[in-house]
Order: sequence, then structure tokens, then C-alpha cells
Amino acid sequence: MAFIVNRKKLTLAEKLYLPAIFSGLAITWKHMKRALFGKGIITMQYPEEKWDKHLPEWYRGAPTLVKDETGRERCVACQLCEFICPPRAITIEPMEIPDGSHWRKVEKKPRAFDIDMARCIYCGLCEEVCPEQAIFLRKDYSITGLSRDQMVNHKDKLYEMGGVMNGLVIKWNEKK
Amino acid sequence: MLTLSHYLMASGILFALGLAGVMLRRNIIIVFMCLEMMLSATNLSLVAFSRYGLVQGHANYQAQILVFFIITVAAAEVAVGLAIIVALFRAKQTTHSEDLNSLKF
Amino acid sequence: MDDFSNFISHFFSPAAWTFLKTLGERLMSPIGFLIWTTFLKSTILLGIILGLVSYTVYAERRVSALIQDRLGPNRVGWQGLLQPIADAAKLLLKENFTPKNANYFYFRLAPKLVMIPPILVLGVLPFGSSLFGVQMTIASINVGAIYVLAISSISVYGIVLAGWASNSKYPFLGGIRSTSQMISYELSLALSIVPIFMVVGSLNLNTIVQYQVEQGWMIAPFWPQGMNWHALLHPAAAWQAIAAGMSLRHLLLWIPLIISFFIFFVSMFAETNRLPFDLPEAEQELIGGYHTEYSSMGFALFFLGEYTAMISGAGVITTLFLGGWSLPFIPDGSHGWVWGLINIGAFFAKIIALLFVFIWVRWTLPRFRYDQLMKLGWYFFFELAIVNIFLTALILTYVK
Amino acid sequence: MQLTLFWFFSLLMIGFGAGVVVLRNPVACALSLVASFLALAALFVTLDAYFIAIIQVLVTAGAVMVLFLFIIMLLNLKAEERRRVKLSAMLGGGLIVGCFLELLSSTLSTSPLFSQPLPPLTEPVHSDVAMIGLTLFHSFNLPFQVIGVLLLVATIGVVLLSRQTLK
Repeated sequence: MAFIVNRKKLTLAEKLYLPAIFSGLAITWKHMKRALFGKGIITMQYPEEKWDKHLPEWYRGAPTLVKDETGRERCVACQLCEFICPPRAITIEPMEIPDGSHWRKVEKKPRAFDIDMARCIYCGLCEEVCPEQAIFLRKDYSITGLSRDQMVNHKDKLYEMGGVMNGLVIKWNEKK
Repeated sequence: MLTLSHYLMASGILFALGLAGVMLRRNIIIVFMCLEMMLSATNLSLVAFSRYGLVQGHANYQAQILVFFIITVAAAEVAVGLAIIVALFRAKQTTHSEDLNSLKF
Repeated sequence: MDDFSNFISHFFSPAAWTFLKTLGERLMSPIGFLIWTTFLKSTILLGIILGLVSYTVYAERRVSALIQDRLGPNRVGWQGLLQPIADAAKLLLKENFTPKNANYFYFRLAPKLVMIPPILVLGVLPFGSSLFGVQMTIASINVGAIYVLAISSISVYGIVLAGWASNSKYPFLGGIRSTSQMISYELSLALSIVPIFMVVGSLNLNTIVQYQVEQGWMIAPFWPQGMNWHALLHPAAAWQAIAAGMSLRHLLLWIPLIISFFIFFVSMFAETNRLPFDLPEAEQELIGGYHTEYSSMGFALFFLGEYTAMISGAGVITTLFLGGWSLPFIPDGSHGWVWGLINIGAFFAKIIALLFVFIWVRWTLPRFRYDQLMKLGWYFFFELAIVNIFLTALILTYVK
Repeated sequence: MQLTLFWFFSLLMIGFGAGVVVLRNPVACALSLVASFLALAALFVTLDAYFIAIIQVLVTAGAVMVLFLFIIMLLNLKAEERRRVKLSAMLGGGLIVGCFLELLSSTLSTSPLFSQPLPPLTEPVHSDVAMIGLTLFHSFNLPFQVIGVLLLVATIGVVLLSRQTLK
């Protein structure tokens, strides 16, 4: 059903535009005067001031791999993250953990684990899907590189960035 | 030495160019521009006459008044003429004088 | 003086000395003096204006930032003062790209045509009273005011040509808009200043400024001749001068002059494509309009042309309405070169104040719709300007 | 000095004027005509007719030619394909133009009035704008009013013509 909005009848002052123009000028003047004395400026001087402290709880940055407190790679190379990754940024090459290895209680670990940061869209699905809680999105920004190759994070780099994550796999307990 | 005939000849050549354009070109707008050119050529000879035929040591301003009138009339003529050309283009989708061969449409 | 020249002459060979002497005589002869002072004035004025242009761009960015509670460019140099130089270097080093289907000759010609007319306008503006007896106008011609109008009416060609030669949709729309906008605002621009010519009785910009020195500025016509620096020492005299300025005729003439200032000011916004009327280059609708396809120096020339047009427009407004180089109580340059310099400074200070208003308005008002713009030009300003002329004529005829 | 200026500007004017006739692209023609008019205005200045020169720039180059460009762009005229210029038209045109120029030059050689040098002006009392204004309103007041009416009629005519539907 068509609904007709009746246009408001303008008063003479509104038709002349001028009062509105001057009040607009007054508003911008007020803002400028305030900003001129350094008040009310919301700009952050980036390289000197950082946003780190204000990063929100749900911030999603660069994905990284973590080890547990004993130094074991948490990733078991199940490749779920590789499959779910929408832009296909993750490439995993699994390997079997050889017999007699200290970590033989799981079967596989990644031989190579590459995340192409030029493709990553920071959706966090890899973190969401990981059964072992091995991949986490760091609170990280300003991810740069001079070439496409530099933008690919290899396994070593990922572990170095991720560091150690303590505690058990809590995902199944909390049922998020 | 700069004589009156210099200016008259320049104005005559400009006029002749305009005339040639009117005869040779087939696009009405360009024909119209050439008409403008011819009007301006007459302006030049009028101003030259005003400068060479001094009245008590001053330029003859009556000639310049005539130039003023010519410019005004030319401007009015251009406005009307261009409006006619736009109307023609709406009706016939062309501005070529050869394609406009019927008096009524 | 003769001793001095004798002393100097020892350092030159006789032939060189005679050459220098004749050169000096040539330079001091009336025509030679005219030529080299004109050349010097043009060079200095052009230098000042181009410097002012780049810093207007900087000011535009800083002021817009402050109005929007931001900071703006503050990195290159102290408070970002070297930013214009960095920008210029960047633009010069970029690739000068020409689209494949553009008409090369006209595509390259257009930016130059945008740049030239505003610089030509500067030629007739009195930017100072006089310095060492040299009048601070490059060319004082008796049709100065119409010259300004005529030259600024040519400036549309560059924009139209850029739009057409780019062979692309958005620039083309920008060019078309620019022509019709220009035609509709030229009329009110020209008609609005007719009252000034009627009041002053001359088209020479120097005469108009001189009138304002004697009779008070056009937008505040309150002091006749008495308002000089002697009056400053005797406040009673200054008060008398102001009171003498408040004749009925002055007060009544104030009305049409304020109206014409208003029309001229608004039309100037349209003429220089500034924001409430920047339809030819509307970023949101036309992706930059006529200069969409330009890069590198071509783009820079469009930018420079726009800002030079702003500065010369502000100069014209200053000259016609704000008393040109004059300030109350400040004598002109014939009283000493210090006063001459102060007069030049006053002119540029007024220009800078006007430029600030231009920028301030740009970051406050939204863009007019196209039909609103046409309506404003044809239905409102045109009529108002004509009525204004009649009003002025009535006052001039009947109120003595 | 004046002779140099005359040759410079008249050659410019005639060159660009020839451009209007020769060039194929309507926009190029219009721009060429603008340049020709600017040179013409400069010639007016060499004849000490400042007001006329400025009016020429303001009205013809600044308004009329902008209107032409606007119309050319509005109708989106492409460069016209080189239609064969009819030989008869060319010959006829050339003949008439040649006759005209011949007539002009023979006329100019008849009288010594045409070969007089530029007479010096006396120092004017009023500027030439004021003189034109005085002449216009004293001697030509009626024609001036008539021109005003003409402009009004032209305006009405244009408004009527540019209606969408012609009745």
C-alpha cells in the first residue's frame, strides 16, 4: 500500500536558506575553534600512539599457531581449517609423526603450514573450527610486506608469533 | 606604416572566409559559426573606420555604437538560431543542411 | 652621488662603463622604467600568488580537518608546512597518463586553458597603493572591471574541453554542467556589480579603490576624507568623520551595495566551482567530473587553476567591495615605502581572510541540486541584480 | 610596433578563421572561432577601442561561443565524415569569394583616404567607455530601447522554441 508522506510546508525563513546556512557556519566554526586548541580531536598519531590498549575483546588479527606448555605442536594436521578457509589462504602439508617420537600419542603433525596473509580476510573461521585449539587470531594489525612472498607466513613464523598457550582444550567444555 | 586599407583587407579576408564557410560547409552549426565570423569581420572594419575617421581628434564613437548594436543583435540571433537548430535536431536527428529538404515535418 | 659614480667607474674599463651608463639611462627613461618595473611587478606577484596557491591547498586540508575534529597533514615539516612541496614533488614524479581514446591535443591543452585566465585576471588588480612612486597595478586600464568579467568568462573553455577530450562519461557530464552553470551565473555576476560602477562612475579598478579610500569601503561606507591618521590622534575628529559619513545618501546606498556584495560573493562561488556549486566536479556523483581522467601534472594544473581562480576571485571581491589595499587610518604609499608595504600586506590579508571564508563555507554546506542551482541563478539572483540596479539609480537620482 | 602587432594578430585571426572552415570536428571549429575572436579583440585594442574589444571577448567569446559548444555537445555531433564537397559548390564559392576580394582590393586602391596613416588621438577628456555611454544615450536612445525589446522578443522566442512539443 502506498503511503504518501506529506511534505512539510516550509516557513519563509526556511525557504530563504540563509538562517540555516548561518547556523551551519556557526556549528562548523565552533568545532574548528575547539579543535584549534587541541580539544575534541579524535585523531590518533599512529606510529607514536598505538591502538593496542583499546583493541576490543573480539578483535581479529593475524592467525597464528600455538604450542602447549610442554612444547608440543597442538596442530594435528586435520586440515579442517584449510577446508573451511573462505579465501583459501591456508595450505597444510601433513606428515605422520614417526614411531618412537616423544609426541607419538597423536598421529599427524603439519610438515608445512602456510597462511597467505595477502589472501586472509580475518574471518576467524579457522579459529572457530579448530578441534584442538591450535590456531588463534592474534590482536595484531599493520601486517605488511614488500612482496607476495613476504606476505606468506610459514610454520616457523606462525609458531614464533603464536607462542605458548597453556591449559587444556577448553572448547568442548564451554560449548560456545 | 599602418594604413586603413590594412585593417579593411584583414576584415575583408575574414569576411570572405566566413562566406566560403557558409557556402562549402554542410553542418548548420558550422554555417552558423561562419555567419558569426562574417558579422565580426564587419565589426573590425567599423572600428577601423571609427579610428581613422577622427571627429575633433577623438575616435568616431558612432561607429563603435553600431558595433555594439551588431554584437547585441548577433547574440540574440545566436540564441534564437541555436534554439531552432535544437528543435530541428529533435525532429530530424540531423544537422546537415542537405538532409533538411522538406519544408514541413 | 656623482662622487659615488666616479668612484665606481674606476672598477670598469671605459667601454664597459659607458655601456653601463647608457644601460642605466635606458632603464631610467620613461618607457624603459615602465617595462622593467612591470616585468618585476608581474614576476613578484606571480611568485606570491603561486606560493599562496600551494598554501591555500594546505590550508584547505588543515581547516577541513579542524572543522571535522581531525588534525590534517602535520608530518612534513613543522605542523606539515612543507606538505605542498611534497605534494608537488609527488605529482611531478607520477606518470602522465593519457587514456587511449582521448583526443590527445585537446586533452593536453585543457589544463593549460584552466590555468591561464585566473592569472590574466591578476594583471588588472591593484594589489597595493604605490611603492617608491611605482603604482602597484600591473596594468591600470579603464575597462578593468569588465576585463575581469570577460577573462573569467573564458575560463570555462578549459573545463569544457577537458570534459569533451577525455572521451569518457563522467568528465563529459562535468563539462556540460560547467557550461550551463557558467552561463547562468555570468549574468548575475556582471549585473550585480553595475551599482558600483554607477556609484563610482568608472570601470577602472584603481579609481574604484581610490573612491573607497576616500568615501569608505563599499560594504561599510561610513567615512569620508577625514578618516586619516591625524584623526587617530584626535578621536573627536575621527568621530566627526564617521558622523559626517552618515548622510542619508550613504546610508541608503548601503542597501543596494550590500545586496550586490551578496550576489557577487555567491556567484563567485559558482564561478570558481566551489562547494555549494561544485557540480562540474562533484566527487560523489561524477567521480571528480572533468578531471577524472587526468593524472600527474595535468591534474595538478587543474588543481592550481581552481585555487588561482579562487585567489583572483577573492582579489576581485576585495578590490570591489572591501576597499582593496586600503585600511582606515593607514596612509597610502606616497607617504613612505613602509606604508606602501603595509598596503600590499593589507590587500593580501583581506584575500587570505576571504579564502578562509571560501574554505569554511566549503566544509559546511552541502551541494546544491542541479535544478536548484539553475533556479537560484535564473529566478532569484538575476532578478535581484536588475532590481538592485534600479534601486541604485533611484537613490542616486533622488537623494542628494 | 603597431604594425608588428597588427600583422601578428591579423595572421592569427585569419589562420584560426580558416580553421573554422577547414577543420572537420565541430568542437575544434568552435574553439578555432574562439581563438579567432580573441585575436580580433586584440586588433580592436590596436585601434584603441578598448571597450569594444572587451565586449567582444565578454559577449562573443565568453557567452555566445560557450552556447555553441554547449549545443554541439548536447547534440553530440561527431566529426562529420568527409562528405565529398560538391565541385560546383566549391567552384561557385571560390568564384564569389575571389570576386569579392578582387573587388575589395580594387576599391581600396582607388582613394588615397584608404592609405592614410594612423592619425594621432588627442588626449581624451573622458574614458572611451564614458564616451560610448554618452553617445549611446544622447544620440541613439531610441535604437537602444528597440534593441532591448528585440532581446526580450528573442528570449520569449527561445523559450517557446525550446518547449518539448511544438504546437
